[in-house]
Amino acid sequence: MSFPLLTAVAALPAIGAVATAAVPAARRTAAKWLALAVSLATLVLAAVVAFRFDPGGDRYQLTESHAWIADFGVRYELGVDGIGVALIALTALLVPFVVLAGWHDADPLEGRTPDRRWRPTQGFFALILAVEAMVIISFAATDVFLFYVFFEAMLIPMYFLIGGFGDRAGARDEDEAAKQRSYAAVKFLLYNLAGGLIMLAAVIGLYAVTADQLGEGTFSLQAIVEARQSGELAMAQNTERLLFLGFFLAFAVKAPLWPLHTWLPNAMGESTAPVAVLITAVVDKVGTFAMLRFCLGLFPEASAWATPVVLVLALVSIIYGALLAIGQRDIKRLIAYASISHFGFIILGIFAMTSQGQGGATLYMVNHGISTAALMLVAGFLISRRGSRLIADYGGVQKVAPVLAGTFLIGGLATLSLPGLAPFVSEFLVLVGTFTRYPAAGIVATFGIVLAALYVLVLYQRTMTGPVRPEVERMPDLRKRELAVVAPLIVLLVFLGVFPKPLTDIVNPAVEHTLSDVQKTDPDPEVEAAK
Amino acid sequence: MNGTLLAASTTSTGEAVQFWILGTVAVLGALGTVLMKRSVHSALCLAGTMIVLAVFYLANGAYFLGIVQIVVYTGAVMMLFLFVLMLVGVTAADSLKETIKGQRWMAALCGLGFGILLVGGIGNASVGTFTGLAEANAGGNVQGLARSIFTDYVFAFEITGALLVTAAVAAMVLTHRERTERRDTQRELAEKRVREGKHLPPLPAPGVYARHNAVDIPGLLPDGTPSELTVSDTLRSRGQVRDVSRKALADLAALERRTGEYLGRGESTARGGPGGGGGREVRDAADVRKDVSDDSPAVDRDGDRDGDRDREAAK
Amino acid sequence: MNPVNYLYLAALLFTIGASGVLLRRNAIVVFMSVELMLNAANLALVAFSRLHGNLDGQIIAFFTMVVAAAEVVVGLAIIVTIFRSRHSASVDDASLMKL
Amino acid sequence: METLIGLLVAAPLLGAAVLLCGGRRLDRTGHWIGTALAAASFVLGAVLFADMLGREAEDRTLSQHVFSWIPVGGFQADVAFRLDQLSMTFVLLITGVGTLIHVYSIGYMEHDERRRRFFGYLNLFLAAMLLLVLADNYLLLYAGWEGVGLASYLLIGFWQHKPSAATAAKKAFIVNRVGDIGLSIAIMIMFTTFGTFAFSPVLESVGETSEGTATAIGLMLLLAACGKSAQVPLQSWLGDAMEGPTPVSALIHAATMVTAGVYLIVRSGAIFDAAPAAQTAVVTVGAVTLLFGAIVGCAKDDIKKALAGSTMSQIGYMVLAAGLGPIGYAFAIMHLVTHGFFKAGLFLGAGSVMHGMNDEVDMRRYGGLRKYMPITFATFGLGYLAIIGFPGLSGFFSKDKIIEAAFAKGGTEGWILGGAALLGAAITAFYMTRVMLMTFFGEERWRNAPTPSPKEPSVEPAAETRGEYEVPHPHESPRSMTIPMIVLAFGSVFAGGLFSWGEAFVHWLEPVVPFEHGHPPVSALTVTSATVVALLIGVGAAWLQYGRKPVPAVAPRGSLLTRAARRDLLQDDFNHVVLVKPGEYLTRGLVYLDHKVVDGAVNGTAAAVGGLSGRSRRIQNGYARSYAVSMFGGAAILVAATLLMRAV
Repeated sequence: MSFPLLTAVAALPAIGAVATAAVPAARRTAAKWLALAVSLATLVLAAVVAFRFDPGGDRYQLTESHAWIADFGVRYELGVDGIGVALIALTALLVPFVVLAGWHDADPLEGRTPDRRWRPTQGFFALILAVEAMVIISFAATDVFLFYVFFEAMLIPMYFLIGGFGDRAGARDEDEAAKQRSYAAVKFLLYNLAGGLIMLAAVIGLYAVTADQLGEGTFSLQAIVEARQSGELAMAQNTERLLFLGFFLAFAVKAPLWPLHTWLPNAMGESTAPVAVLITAVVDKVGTFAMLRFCLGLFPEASAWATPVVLVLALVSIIYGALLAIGQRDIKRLIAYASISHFGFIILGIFAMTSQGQGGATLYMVNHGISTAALMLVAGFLISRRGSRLIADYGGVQKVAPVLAGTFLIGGLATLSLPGLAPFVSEFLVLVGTFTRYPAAGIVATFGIVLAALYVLVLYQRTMTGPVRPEVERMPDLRKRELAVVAPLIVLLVFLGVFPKPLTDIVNPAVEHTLSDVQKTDPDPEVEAAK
Repeated sequence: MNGTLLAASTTSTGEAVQFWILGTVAVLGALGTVLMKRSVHSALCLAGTMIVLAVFYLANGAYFLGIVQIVVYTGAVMMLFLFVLMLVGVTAADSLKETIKGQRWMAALCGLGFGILLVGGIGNASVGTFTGLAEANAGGNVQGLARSIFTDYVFAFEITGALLVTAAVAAMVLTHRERTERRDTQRELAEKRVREGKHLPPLPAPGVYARHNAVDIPGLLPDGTPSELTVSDTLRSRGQVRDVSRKALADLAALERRTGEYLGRGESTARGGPGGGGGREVRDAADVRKDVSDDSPAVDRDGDRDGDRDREAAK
Repeated sequence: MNPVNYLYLAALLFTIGASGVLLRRNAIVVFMSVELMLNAANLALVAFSRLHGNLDGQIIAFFTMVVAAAEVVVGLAIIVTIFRSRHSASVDDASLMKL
Repeated sequence: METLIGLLVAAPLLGAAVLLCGGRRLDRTGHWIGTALAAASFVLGAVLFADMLGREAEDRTLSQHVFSWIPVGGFQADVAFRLDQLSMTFVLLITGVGTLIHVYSIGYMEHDERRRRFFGYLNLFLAAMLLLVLADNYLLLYAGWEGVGLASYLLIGFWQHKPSAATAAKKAFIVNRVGDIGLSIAIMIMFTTFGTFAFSPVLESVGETSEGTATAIGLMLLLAACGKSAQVPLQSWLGDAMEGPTPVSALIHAATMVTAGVYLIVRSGAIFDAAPAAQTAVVTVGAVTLLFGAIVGCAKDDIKKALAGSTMSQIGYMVLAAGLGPIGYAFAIMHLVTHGFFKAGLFLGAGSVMHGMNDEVDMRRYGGLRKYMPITFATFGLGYLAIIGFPGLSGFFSKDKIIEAAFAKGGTEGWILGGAALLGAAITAFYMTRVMLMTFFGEERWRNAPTPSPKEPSVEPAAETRGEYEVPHPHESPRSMTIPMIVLAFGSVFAGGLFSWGEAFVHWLEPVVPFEHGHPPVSALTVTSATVVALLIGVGAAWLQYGRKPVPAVAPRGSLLTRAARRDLLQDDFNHVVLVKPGEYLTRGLVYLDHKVVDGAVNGTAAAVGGLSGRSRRIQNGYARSYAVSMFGGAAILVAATLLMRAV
């Protein structure tokens, strides 16, 4: 068999994590460079995957399959469709920036010299790499059980990243900050564990059903989907709906969907900006991705059954998240709520069950990842300068640090999905895709873009414009390292906004497959326009 | 062979009578085991029950078991129990007052329910008819048992053997106390005693009277008060010190008075009376006593105090 | 008389023994109650062997006795050790599992 | 030829990119680069124009498919340009006026250290605006639409250190966003209905769909137009937009961007023709706005705000015309172009005045400036004559046609609209005369220090902020500023006549913009004379109030209407009460709710579980006997279970 490329993509950061953790305490910088190198190498591998992937080819490619727990039909099955490729690429792309942006976040505090066992820096970067590895595996897994394992395992490094490396800038006083931090971390863990355990029950249920109907049980996504289509696997209606709910709940927590969202603002607010990016731009994507791949793939009828409710929840998320973003006083929490609103869009697109909707949702996952990364990281640089997360503590930054302000504005404009920047493409696709099937939902969602403009511009106005506040007078502009983080992201935003075709070409076939799973086709236009 | 007849035949009236009488005894014994305050009594009640059970075994044609029951249980096991009881303290009576909240009610409830359930179970179990052990015991009960033990159950038998050995070793291991540090030399011990200001010379002997040799009677100090040191700690801790100071003095006084009256003369004859140094001591004590005997309340108080001290020691 | 009564008697004794285990604090008495329960079981077994007309019941009872003996030996050894260390044979005093 | 279309957009875009990313090293040359690229695109436009004239009227439409933008399923959005007469008109207007204003800005922004960025933004605007008018599908148009929105945001807020500027910028963007909802929903409906949103297929097959759908699309497009063109009810941002530098006001908020709405309506004419209801809505909006803007314009003392009001009302005219259907489209565009000339000229004049009066904007602090800045006076005066529709100047031709068309709508509707248009003409004459008189005539009120009027913060003199008052020395502006003004003045004088020479303009547009002659109930001559009369009345009234008696240096309290008009007819107060306040309360409420209820539920559950386990922990009391009890109980239960099993 050919070279296990996907395994390599996932294994590289995993090994890198171990290596980084093993770097001796004194050699902190070495650990940083190692982590950066590993993440870049992963990016290269991911690029190879993207090029080896043939959009016209069969649905899952670069597949690997080995028996793992033979007795329960658990297999180590990897394989990517277009959606998986896109998201793997996104992950591999963002992590180097996360590493670079977090360069000094885990340096030991001044005054206390770290002893041999206490090596925060190494831990920080090792954890980031570990998260990357797990996320990539979950994007590539086509075996439900395999996916579940890493979907849950992800929580462990994330827990330590959130709880262990808080936002020092935001600290009113160290103890208070620590308390907030651990609260956020525990909340994150419990929320996701709860969802995950429900999912575990559903996973077992799925096994039971397959074992009952197919003779021997299997977790293989493809096998189950094929069995469904060939009709030899016909779940009872209620069984299917229960299993669907089990899966969906876990993903809705991860995504996060209203009203299961409250962990996100805390987690993003308390963790350092790079970790926040990791949460919202990478880890949460697993949730939406899994909705698309597993919920729709495994339980099409149930998905159709649940669609109305999910759509309503998504709409609530959009409007609610935006309104709360407007109401926030803390920059990072604001961005978190904005993300909630965006996840609402993604889920809306997924469950609109149109090629525009789902294609848009997939693009949205990628674009939101990049735009939020840009905005959040710049916000992080800003916060690290002033040492406060409160919007009220800023003002007139634009005058002292124009480049910072400019990049911040571009990130913001991307967040409010301005045409010409990547998020516009996806957002509009989602809206159109939703409108063609559910006009009312489409119209309601459209109001989200006004609110988005509101919270972004209010944030920009309060922080960047107006008379210069004395506290920010000495604020330095972006440094080289920081520019190196932001500039590529912005370039990418513009490129994908102007020429998203490469991405859509990869995604479209996968979306078509997904739609055929749920036996939906785009509604035809009323009038066949004269082309 | 009467037994075999009993066993073989359906129950005779004789067995019925025997059952009802001994059954009652067995139940009473069991209740005693549970309810008696002093564990010794419980042990005895249990022994009784076991003997009754042995009889029942015999009555049911399990001759071998009957004997084993008596030999092993009533003999060995109960003795073991009693030994331990002696080690722990025979007379210590533990209160039956419940300390854990609700424990008693729960226990009663469970017991009752369980009993009822068992009885019900047996009740609706189809055990109406039964075949005696006549042919099973045809070749002799012991032989029968031996045959199946050494054929069908041989492995179980061997394993139980291993179990017994293990148990024996275990018991030794558990009870054996490992000496961790070097034993002190005599010199070190002596120095320790001096350092701790312990009682250096040997302890005084208990008060011994010609009347009977009793280690539980404290010797009396010159003033006639009993000396705690003279009685062994164990007895003291069990509160088994018999205080005779007052009685003895009273007897002595009465004796002297009588001799005085009888001889018509007072003190002089008493001299050279019975007893050596000990007697002399006692006499002195008596004198002292006599001097203070007119105010007897004091004496009583004195005695009371001793009694109190004893009781305290007992506690 | 129906020998089933032996079973009833056994049940009765067993229950009494059980409640003894639950009610008494003195480890030794608890042990005795356990013995009582075992004996009740033995009685039942013997009665069964009579009911079914074969010796297996008795053999089981026999094994029970052996095991009981072993158990008593070890148990008592434990009690002695505990008593030595904490000068009490009350099961409640050995409640280190309590929080 | 086609490839030039792409370059048309690319040139200013390149300029924007270079200037904004170039960094400080371009500070000295930046403005030249910007101007050069703007001029380049104008030249390109001219070349294309010449080429277009060289061809037959029918095949003058050029189209260029650059690349496929968003292909997903049936959704095929292309980056494709379409250059026909309509867009050509706009291209020339945009690049021409745009270039002039670039030149003007060189002088105007001379002392601003962020001039390079200013020019970058201007180029960005040009690119976006050209994209808007050149797009051949609605989505690409939408991109340009938002692009100009962004540019206007950046330029209004260019002096970001002024909180008022930042706020105005934000307001402009958000109000525009509200309009954009309309455009995006319209596109969605189009896609759902026609499966495409390219101009030609949609406009050709719009007849096949139901009138309801057409109306829906029309209304949504109207909403978009209202947002961009500051029409009632989304007009509130334009006044504040005057916070931006004057060239910006001239280019974006007078000549080009604000007219995009009109372009949209005219471009989508087919849709509106298919939806009479929508058309009625359009004309209503137009009529209301033209009066609204005019009234506001009468009351403002801030010269730029007054001009902004007039812009609003002039665009009202265009929208009104555009709503009249084929009898109006062409005139809407014509007025748009002429208005582009004279209004840009007026703004530049105003800027020149401010430039000379050290950034004083309060007309009550002007007066008698004609002899200090003659060129400005002359150009401004020509623009003034043009806008009030003085016979023979551009404004006259275009406006008069619109009024005719309004009457020609026919029926009471026609009378109402025509009346409104006439009234508007009168008011226009009034407030423009007022501006003229207060600025260039009367005694020189700027010689003595101002007495601040607290209840009018909007017209607080900039001089105030600079400690004690020093008398400005009015002087003519540098050449770079006057030349554009002169050029525009020429435009405002001759354009109208040129266009209506044998209805040249109408015929030029006809292939793309359907035209038919309207037949007013009364003769065209009557209408014209009525217009002239209205104009004279307006001028006369203005002269009576501001020419004959001296203008008070501090605004009198004025009548209720005046005061309302000063506050933009309470539009902001309305928005504040109806939208902003409730929104704030809603947001605060939701924040509270999210914290207390949604999050509270979660934490509550956690607390409950903790408490429960705390309780149940008590059961583990460590006593072997109580454990034994539970064991025994368990055994009992098992026995019971077995018995039950056997029972059943």
